[in-house]
Amino acid sequence: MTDEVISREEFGDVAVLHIQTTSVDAISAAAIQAACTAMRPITVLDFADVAFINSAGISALLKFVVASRKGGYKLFAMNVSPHHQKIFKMVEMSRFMPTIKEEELATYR
Amino acid sequence: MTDEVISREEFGDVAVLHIQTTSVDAISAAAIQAACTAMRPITVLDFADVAFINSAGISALLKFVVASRKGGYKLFAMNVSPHHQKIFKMVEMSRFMPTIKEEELATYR
Amino acid sequence: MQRVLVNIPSNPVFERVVRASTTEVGQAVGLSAERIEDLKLAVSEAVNNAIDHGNRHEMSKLVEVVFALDQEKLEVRIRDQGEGVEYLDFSRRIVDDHNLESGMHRGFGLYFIRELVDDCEISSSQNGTVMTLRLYLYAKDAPND
Amino acid sequence: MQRVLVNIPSNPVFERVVRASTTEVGQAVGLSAERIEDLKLAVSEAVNNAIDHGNRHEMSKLVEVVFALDQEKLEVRIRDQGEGVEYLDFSRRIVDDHNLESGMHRGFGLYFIRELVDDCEISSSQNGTVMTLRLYLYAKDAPND
Ligand SMILES: Nc1ncnc2c1ncn2[C@@H]1O[C@H](COP(=O)(O)OP(=O)(O)O)[C@@H](O)[C@H]1O
Ligand SMILES: Nc1ncnc2c1ncn2[C@@H]1O[C@H](COP(=O)(O)OP(=O)(O)O)[C@@H](O)[C@H]1O
Repeated sequence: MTDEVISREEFGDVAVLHIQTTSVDAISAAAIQAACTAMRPITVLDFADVAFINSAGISALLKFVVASRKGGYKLFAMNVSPHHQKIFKMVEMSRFMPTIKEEELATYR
Repeated sequence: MTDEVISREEFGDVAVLHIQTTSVDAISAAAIQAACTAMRPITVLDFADVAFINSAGISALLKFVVASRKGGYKLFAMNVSPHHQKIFKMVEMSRFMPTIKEEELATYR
Repeated sequence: MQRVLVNIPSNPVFERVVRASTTEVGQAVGLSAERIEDLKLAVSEAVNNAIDHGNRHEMSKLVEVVFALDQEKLEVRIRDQGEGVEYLDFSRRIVDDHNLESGMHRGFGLYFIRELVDDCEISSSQNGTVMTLRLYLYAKDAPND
Repeated sequence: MQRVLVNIPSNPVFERVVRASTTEVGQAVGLSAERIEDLKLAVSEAVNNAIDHGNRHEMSKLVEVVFALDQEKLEVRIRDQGEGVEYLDFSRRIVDDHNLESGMHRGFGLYFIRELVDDCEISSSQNGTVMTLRLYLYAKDAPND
């Protein structure tokens, strides 16, 4: 509970926000969405450690979508499991937060 | 349920039995202890994937101890988590199934 | 038929207990990993609705979850002690410009439930709402289905 | 005080449901990872005893597990519907030459329970046995303790 829920990594115009909790749900939502106030022109949410996302979690992720539209930033998702890709497609989340590969990010370094 | 519970690897006098289930308990006990009929002079149980062991599981592991004593084989445990090392010490299981490091095993290859 | 019951107060942290139980029950009946993920999400949505909309976070009100398993199916019944509901909208809901701008970031739960389980039944009265989710065993895993 | 209840038939596969619930409840009260592992093992042993020795695998008999949480402690009560027991032996039990040769590969459960929780209480009658396990919050995490 005292561990950080998001760990940041920045380089150039890029911020990678590594979600550290396994569960993006009603409990972790507040701590996750708090990070949407400090985005960069290219912001990437890293789902590598995420095992579960429900609609309360999606609603937290939408805060990043809104902030990216307001600030004119690009928002990407990285390391999304096949199950969560399916879920993101179902609600067309993938339109607003497309997937990026770790390799593609390297070009910004 | 249809996946193998133990996967074997053999070289020289050594058999490494990789326990593939996360839970060494009443449910997996029978499938685990079945492997004790095919030991080698040096037999190593690999706990890398094991997240939980209870007394029903220990009782399955003791079948390997008994078989190793009968056959005059050496029995080792590998990749035992600190929690399970504590549990093994509590019941002095560690006396009959000491821990071996992956590096030490390499000398037998 | 076997029954596992999990009963929690209306605190969303305990939705995680129901979710973890769902994983274990799903494995016990031999569901595939993907169907377990689907069921966990559906159950999670139903339990959060029971806490939020049914029991309105009154901690003294309970959410009762029954897992009923037989040879053909796994049924999960989620019951709250709310005032009931007249109509539930299970229609498809997506993220779009309109709801992003209006700040409507919710409403995906029932749609997920509808899509992710084989069938779903509601019964509601002034004593509360029961949502019954069903997964038929092997149905989705069967070839050419 | 909050209460989470898990009720299972006397089938050892459902001990895993109780165990998974223990993890989530332990995390909800902020126990350290190591104490959660300790508690999981103790609860697992108590539930398996309730199934094996209390209910003697009669599937119609249930094992009821109540997690009661307050500011100071997490209490787990495991109740079976067996015939009760006169005396329980919590003494230390280790693997030794004697029991290896005689094929006695059991009997570690109560010793684990005793060692791994802060305290433990038994009450037993002809209607069944209740084992109450307690972990005091922060007790073991406190410095110089
Ligand atoms: N158990 C329930 N009791 C009362 N109303 C409910 C219940 N479940 C769902 N609802 C109603 O259905 C609506 C849609 O639910 P859902 O699709 O899960 O989205 P959300 O919970 O994000 O609003 C809720 O806003 C609520 O009005
Ligand atoms: N819930 C219970 N009901 C009746 N007897 C019990 C119960 N729990 C434990 N016992 C008794 O205590 C003994 C020791 O239990 P334990 O240390 O867990 O070892 P094991 O279960 O391997 O025998 C059991 O063999 C049984 O006789």
